[in-house]
Amino acid sequence: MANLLELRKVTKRFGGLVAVNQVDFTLEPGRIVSIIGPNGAGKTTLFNLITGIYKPDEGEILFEGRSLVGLRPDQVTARGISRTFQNIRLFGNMTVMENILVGMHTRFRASPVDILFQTPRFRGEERELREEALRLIRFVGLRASPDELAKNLPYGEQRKVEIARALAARPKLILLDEPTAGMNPQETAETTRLIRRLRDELGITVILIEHQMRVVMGISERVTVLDYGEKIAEGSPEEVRRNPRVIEAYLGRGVAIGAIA
Amino acid sequence: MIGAKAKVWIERVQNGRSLYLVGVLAYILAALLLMNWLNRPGLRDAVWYPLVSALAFAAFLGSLLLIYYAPLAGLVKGILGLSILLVLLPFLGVRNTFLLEVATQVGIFAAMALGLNIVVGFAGLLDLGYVAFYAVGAYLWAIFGSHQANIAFGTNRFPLEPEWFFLFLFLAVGVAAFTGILLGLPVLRLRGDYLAIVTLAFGEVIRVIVNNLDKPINLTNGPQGIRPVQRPPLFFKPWLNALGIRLDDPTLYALYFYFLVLVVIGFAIWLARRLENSWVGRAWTAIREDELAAQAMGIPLVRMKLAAFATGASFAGAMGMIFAAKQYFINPESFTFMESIGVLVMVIVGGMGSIPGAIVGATVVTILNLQILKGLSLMLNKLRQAGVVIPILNFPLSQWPTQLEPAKYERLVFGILLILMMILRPQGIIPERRHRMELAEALGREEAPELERLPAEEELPPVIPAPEVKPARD
Amino acid sequence: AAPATPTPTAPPAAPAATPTTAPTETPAPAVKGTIKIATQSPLSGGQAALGEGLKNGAQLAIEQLKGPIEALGFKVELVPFDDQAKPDVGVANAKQIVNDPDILAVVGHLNSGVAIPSSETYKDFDLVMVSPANTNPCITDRGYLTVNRVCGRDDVQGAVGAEFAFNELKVKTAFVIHDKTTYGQGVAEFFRKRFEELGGKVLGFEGTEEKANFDPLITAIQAVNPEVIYFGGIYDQAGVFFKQAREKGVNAIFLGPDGMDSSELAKIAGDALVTGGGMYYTSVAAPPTVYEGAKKFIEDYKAKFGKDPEPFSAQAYDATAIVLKAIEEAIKEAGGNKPTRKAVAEKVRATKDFQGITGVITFDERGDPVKAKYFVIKVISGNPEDWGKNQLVKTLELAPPPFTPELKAACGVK
Amino acid sequence: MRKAISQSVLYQALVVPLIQLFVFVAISLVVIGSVVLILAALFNRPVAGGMTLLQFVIRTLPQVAIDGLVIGFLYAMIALGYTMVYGVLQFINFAHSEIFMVGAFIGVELMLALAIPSTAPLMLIMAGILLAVAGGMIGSGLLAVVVERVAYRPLRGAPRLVPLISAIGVSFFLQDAVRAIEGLLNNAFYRNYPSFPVLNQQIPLASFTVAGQPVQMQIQAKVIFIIIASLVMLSGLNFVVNATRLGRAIRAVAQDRPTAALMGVDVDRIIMLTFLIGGALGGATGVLFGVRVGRIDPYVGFIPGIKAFTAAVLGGIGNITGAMLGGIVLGVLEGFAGAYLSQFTGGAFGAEYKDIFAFAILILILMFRPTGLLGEMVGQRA
Amino acid sequence: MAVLELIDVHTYYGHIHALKGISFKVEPGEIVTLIGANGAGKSTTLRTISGLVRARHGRVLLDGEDITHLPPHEIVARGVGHVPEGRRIFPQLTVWENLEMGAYTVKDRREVARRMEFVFTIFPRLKERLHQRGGTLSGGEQQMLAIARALMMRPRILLMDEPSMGLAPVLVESIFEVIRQLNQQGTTILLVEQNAHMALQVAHRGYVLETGRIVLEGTAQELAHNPQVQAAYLGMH
Ligand SMILES: Nc1ncnc2c1ncn2[C@@H]1O[C@H](COP(=O)(O)OP(=O)(O)OP(=O)(O)O)[C@@H](O)[C@H]1O
Ligand SMILES: Nc1ncnc2c1ncn2[C@@H]1O[C@H](COP(=O)(O)OP(=O)(O)OP(=O)(O)O)[C@@H](O)[C@H]1O
Ligand SMILES: [Mg+2]
Ligand SMILES: [Mg+2]
Repeated sequence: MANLLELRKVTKRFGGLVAVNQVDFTLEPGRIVSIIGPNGAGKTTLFNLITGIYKPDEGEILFEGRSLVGLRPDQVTARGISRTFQNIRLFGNMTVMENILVGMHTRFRASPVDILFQTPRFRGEERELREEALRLIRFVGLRASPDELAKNLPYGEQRKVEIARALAARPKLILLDEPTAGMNPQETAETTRLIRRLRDELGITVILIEHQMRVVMGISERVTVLDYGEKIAEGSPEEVRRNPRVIEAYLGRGVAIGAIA
Repeated sequence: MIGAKAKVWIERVQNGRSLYLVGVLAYILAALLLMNWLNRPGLRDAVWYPLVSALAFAAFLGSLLLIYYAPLAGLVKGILGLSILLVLLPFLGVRNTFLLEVATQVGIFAAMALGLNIVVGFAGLLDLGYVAFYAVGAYLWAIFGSHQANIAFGTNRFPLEPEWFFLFLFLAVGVAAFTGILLGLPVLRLRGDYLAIVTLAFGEVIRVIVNNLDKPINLTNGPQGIRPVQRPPLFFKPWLNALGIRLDDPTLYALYFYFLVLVVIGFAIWLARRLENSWVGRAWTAIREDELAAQAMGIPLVRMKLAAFATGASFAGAMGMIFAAKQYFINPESFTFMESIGVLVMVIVGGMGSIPGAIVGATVVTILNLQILKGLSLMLNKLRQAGVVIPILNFPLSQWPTQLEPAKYERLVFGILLILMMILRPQGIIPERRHRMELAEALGREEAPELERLPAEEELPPVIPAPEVKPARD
Repeated sequence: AAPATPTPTAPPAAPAATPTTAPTETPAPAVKGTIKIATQSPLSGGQAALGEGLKNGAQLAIEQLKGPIEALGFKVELVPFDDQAKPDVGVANAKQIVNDPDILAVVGHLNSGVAIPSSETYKDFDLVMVSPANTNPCITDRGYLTVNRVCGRDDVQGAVGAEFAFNELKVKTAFVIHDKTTYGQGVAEFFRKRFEELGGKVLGFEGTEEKANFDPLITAIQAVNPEVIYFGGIYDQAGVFFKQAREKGVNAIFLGPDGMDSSELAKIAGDALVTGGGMYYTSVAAPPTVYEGAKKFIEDYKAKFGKDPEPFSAQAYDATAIVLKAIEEAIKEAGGNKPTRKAVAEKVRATKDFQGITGVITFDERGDPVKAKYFVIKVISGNPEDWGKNQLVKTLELAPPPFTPELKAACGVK
Repeated sequence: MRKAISQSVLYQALVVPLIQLFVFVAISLVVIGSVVLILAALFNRPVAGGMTLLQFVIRTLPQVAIDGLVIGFLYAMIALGYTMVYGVLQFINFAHSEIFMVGAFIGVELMLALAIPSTAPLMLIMAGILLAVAGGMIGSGLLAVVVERVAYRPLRGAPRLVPLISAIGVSFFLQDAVRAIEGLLNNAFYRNYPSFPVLNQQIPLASFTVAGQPVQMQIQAKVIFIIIASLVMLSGLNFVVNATRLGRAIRAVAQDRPTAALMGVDVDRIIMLTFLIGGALGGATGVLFGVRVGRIDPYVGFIPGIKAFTAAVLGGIGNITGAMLGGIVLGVLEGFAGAYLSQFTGGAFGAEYKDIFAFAILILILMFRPTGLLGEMVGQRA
Repeated sequence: MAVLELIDVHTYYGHIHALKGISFKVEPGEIVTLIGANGAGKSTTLRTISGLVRARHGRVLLDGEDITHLPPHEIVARGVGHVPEGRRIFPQLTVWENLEMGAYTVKDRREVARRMEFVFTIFPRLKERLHQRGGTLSGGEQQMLAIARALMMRPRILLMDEPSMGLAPVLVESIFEVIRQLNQQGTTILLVEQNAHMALQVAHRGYVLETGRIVLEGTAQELAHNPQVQAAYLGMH
């Protein structure tokens, strides 16, 4: 099957620092894959490259066979890629519902004329999408009221709103940056189930950045490991878990390293 | 149908709403009576007359606010509000055209505040050169609606006939919007205060150009200004005469501009409201909250910002044109940086992002400037000339140093009021719901937000439709 | 609060000003009503000094000259308005003014840009305006009955300056600067026009809103080295310019219109006015050295307000005096009753051979003084104390250009 | 390790900005100067005074450059005050131009009270001016602190535009308050600085002949104060903000107030100090401005204020060296536009377009460097 | 005497009643952990202690002294350090300057340098990034910096809000090791962790929060074996 996403020798530098170095990456549709690696390995930067927030210094990024390089973030979103942010970036002073509606921005078809004269088309669309937003709220398991301001929600709930907002655009590919950070084990388990449902029920392809091994090992079909911007391993969760380089750089040996002397 | 409505009505009355209605009506009546009483010739000499009459008019306009807040049915509010705006105020205005002048200026600034509110309040783009668009609209008509165009283009076809006014009103909207886009294009990448300074610069650029474009070709007549500017036709005069209403032209024009401004404001409110509650308004708010995240949601920053600029600018363009016609004469002094600041003050005093707030802000600031502060200083001036002595200090006011004459310190009082207003009510007079909550929290004051009710779970269709892509499995 | 009835005691006295002129202290008969005279000028903001000078002139005139009207049984009051030098404020004030039936006349404005739209409103309500300061031709060229002025016109004053420079000072090159206001640019343009007509060469014509730093301009002037520099504007800006120019070694003669006529100019520019080629200005107000009336006015003004009059203060005094006189006559004509505004306006227009402190004033059919006197004055000292001793070097009596339909059309009136 | 770091910080804070400044000034003068010369050569034609355009330019170019620099330094000094306050509170202190104006008034009152005769020896005059500057600094600094306490502190945490409006209110208030006070004391609200011939004299710098044209370069004695003062302020401020504990605290407060408090920083005190420093700079500049211009009134702050604010943004708001550069660029551009626009366009466009010219360049620069000359793109973390 | 004691503390955000009467004690030399679901009020408790938000009722005692109404910097001056939730490093300051800010209350330059060397031994990555601006660090690097910054302060009582969030597994282990060591050197620690498993391993005692109230308390051992805790916070079913 054709690749949904393909990165060819992508490099990104910040001054002298090479944050992403000659990374190749391919992804078939309908998969859940993870990217792991030590802090500062370049994982988030990779997401930023795909979504058009950064421009790669070298290399090519193809989505459904077409290049993404040079597109603005909103154009990338319009192509069908949504994301969540590592440091939550909700519209704090908008309600949960409004956040999700903003996520649907690319799907509104009503023209300004429709809006001004409140044509049936505008009203129908508004009603439909609001209903869908409510379904999404239910789907991600949000307990909060849709009319609560986003910034007043606890951390875990905010993460869920972010996911719902990303889903609102009906993406083909969703990029999740540490979706379970700040969640307790129970919530983490919930979110893990949610991610699987994204793929199984909605058919969305998922790339996941995570530090919680329980999540990574539990749902990913393939794991890519970055270190210092380079891909140091790739394979099934089991293969990666046993890779000595990965253990050395990332997983640790399960004992405290004598860092404090 | 009618029966059902009547029933609802009766219920409302029984619910005690009629009490509010009576209260509001009583208030309006009281204000009217006060103004009527003040109209007696004998009172004009009273020392307190200037201030009290200014306050009386403010109180009368305040009834609109009272109506807005009263828990009455929308229809009742509408009837009351419209009857004040369309009947009572014009009626008072015919007796005292100054009131019409104040109301018209309030209207002009209210429409501008509404426009700026879209840019600053909705989209969060600080525009310090807003008056530029006002100037564009004003000069557009001033040039073609006067003999100035003859000088500039060497013909003698101008001024255009009064009838052209209405066509140009649309043109002014278009040209101002276009100018907004022109300004917007180069500044898209700028954020926050960088944008502010560029808009400030743009405002100054327009003013300086207008002030200097009397050479090499004389387009604007420079600081000399353009006059007389054509006014729209009094097409309805025969009809009024037929109705037995005979008014002189100045009064008719005063009324005319008043109604014209009302129409434009009505249009502006309608536009702003509709946009606010649509994907357009939400996109603007999202940009205001977090540009990067908004972009990641698929919002094209550039286009949406341009839309905000253009919409805001178009209101100013229309108002500039009406201003030019109303004034007969325009010159660059009406389009200074302080004017931009003035409109910004109105938006924020009223409540950023709030449509009724923008209108109330414009009203408060304009009335304060044109009437209340003036009334205060006229009153003190009278006291001084009447040789009143301050009781306890035994200080004759006539010896009050001329350096401290109140008329000179209107701006000082205005400055103090601005500071106090911001400290006591930073969210503005009628805050937008969203901003209000944000502030209540930031300043640790409590204010319960009114949340809309959710549809109950059962009302919702259950499944999410799955898109075409099927999951692939190894 | 105290009851608002006016106290029947003596009107507030102008402490030092009363002794010689019109005896005001006659016992007032029963008050028939109030007659108010409004002033409109900027009382706040950057031009407040001039605006205040205007108001003070009017105030002094009312205090000194209201006697005859009070003798007829009316209280006379001054109502000062602050137009903030903004057209929209001026117009709003005008609407308020016309809606107060007690106001029978307006003295104002400072800025032509405010006067023109405001006077449209006065015209609609037959309210007479006498301007002490608006020199723009279109003020009167519109031909309104209600609009008059006691000052000269830009087109004449600029030309007077040019003729003086070319014929008397015998200079052939000039550099013209103006302040980008209706007034300053107006005179400057008429100066240039006349100077070139006479055969002189204008080396540069620059407008500037700058108030502090004239370096670039001065460097450019130095390079072309003109014999005279004409500054169309007001002393506060010109003074700084003159000072900086002399400091940088510009030796040209300075020349300006009546906006220069203030001892403040000497305070700012000091010796720059008498070094190099020295400094001359044209004026429509007689210098105090020539007219007793002017001298006394300056003394009274100083006594009351504690400072020298500003440019246009004397004109405001005269404008108010004319208005008071007209009202007095109109009252008499109305049989001792309050006159109509129209009657007052007509009386004002009929002013003939009025002996003012700035000269003798007779209005022509459009409200300009016929044969206004124009004076050319030489500054003799950099010391502000000596401003009153400035030397009159030339007096011209000039009539404004005849009132033709073309002039009217140029102001857009059909 | 520690030593290396602190040395490099010192170097960064004191030496680098000065070098940056000099290099920048030199480059921009050379660039702008040659552009003007080339244009003049291209469009050479006779102009007024019996010269050709090129001759006119050659004669005046060095002097125009010097004058532009001087006014640039003035803008730069005011811009520093804006930048200080912007740096910590992220808001445009519109009242800064009035703080500056009050400084100018304190200075003039002190100078007049000292009544130094205009022919006094240079040392005495300089001492007088220094005293006036000190007075202006103290007065304006304290005023800024009071303004912060009264009009801004109650608004902490409110949306950004709220203190902006309050600042406009303060601005109006101060203008008229000074007018009232001066009016009562002196019966006039404008004041003239005493004038000293020694300071007014032009010091010739150079005089030579280029292409047959006599070229004069001179500088007025009193503007030397301005240049020295601004360089001292730049270095001093750079040092304080970038190399001291106080400066670090200031920047920390600017970025995240609660967290700065968690580090043990007394946020209120730091904000107060910032206003004190910013106000004092404004006051000193006000006095120097007064000495240079001669006449001041309560509205003098407005135009330089806007220019300086523009300069601060042009240089990258919040960046001290940037504010300095912005001021100089603006001043030099204005100087060139003021002197040459008229001659180059045959009188069609005159000096009155100089602001447009300056603003157009501002827009242009911001289009290519959206965060100003020295502003840095804040690392966008997603 | 307890170093830290909360007595019936109520805290509000606007109209939201976040803490509804929290009382607990921390004894000198203890590691105490607060666990609880999202939004339970853990972070709010820490913020109330360090003065970032004000308790509306109740008292916070430090060594018996009432610090409820002191501003944050004075609480810090009394030896309370706080690693805030969400890192909150100064984005425009360099790593070095961020660390210097941590030692803001320390006047002795040599001591500051010594402490800095110490934190570099724990987080060598920070030394590599010394002159990079805080805002451009990766998420985990920022977390390291936030912890390191608090260590620069050498507080007597350290409030840590989710220190392991966003850290790679290797680092999570070393963080807990650091906590243990600090504690052994005499620092009292109040630890908020989602990773309750690890938290209960290092802590002596713990409290369980639910919607602004303490619902359970006990030694770490007891809590770790409590079936409710196991179900809700340890992910055991
Ligand atoms: N704008 C920037 N400027 C300079 N350096 C940057 C910038 N953005 C990222 N970096 C650096 O690039 C490296 C990779 O950062 P990135 O955010 O991609 O890491 P990450 O793998 O997501 O780490 P974490 O797991 O901690 O989130 C880091 O060392 C970071 O400091
Ligand atoms: N700034 C705020 N404004 C309004 N409400 C807030 C704010 N901060 C927290 N809250 C509310 O206070 C309650 C307690 O929040 P707190 O952050 O203390 O929870 P927490 O236990 O730390 O949760 P988490 O595990 O998600 O960090 C929550 O309901 C939250 O929504
Ligand atoms: Mg990351
Ligand atoms: Mg928390």
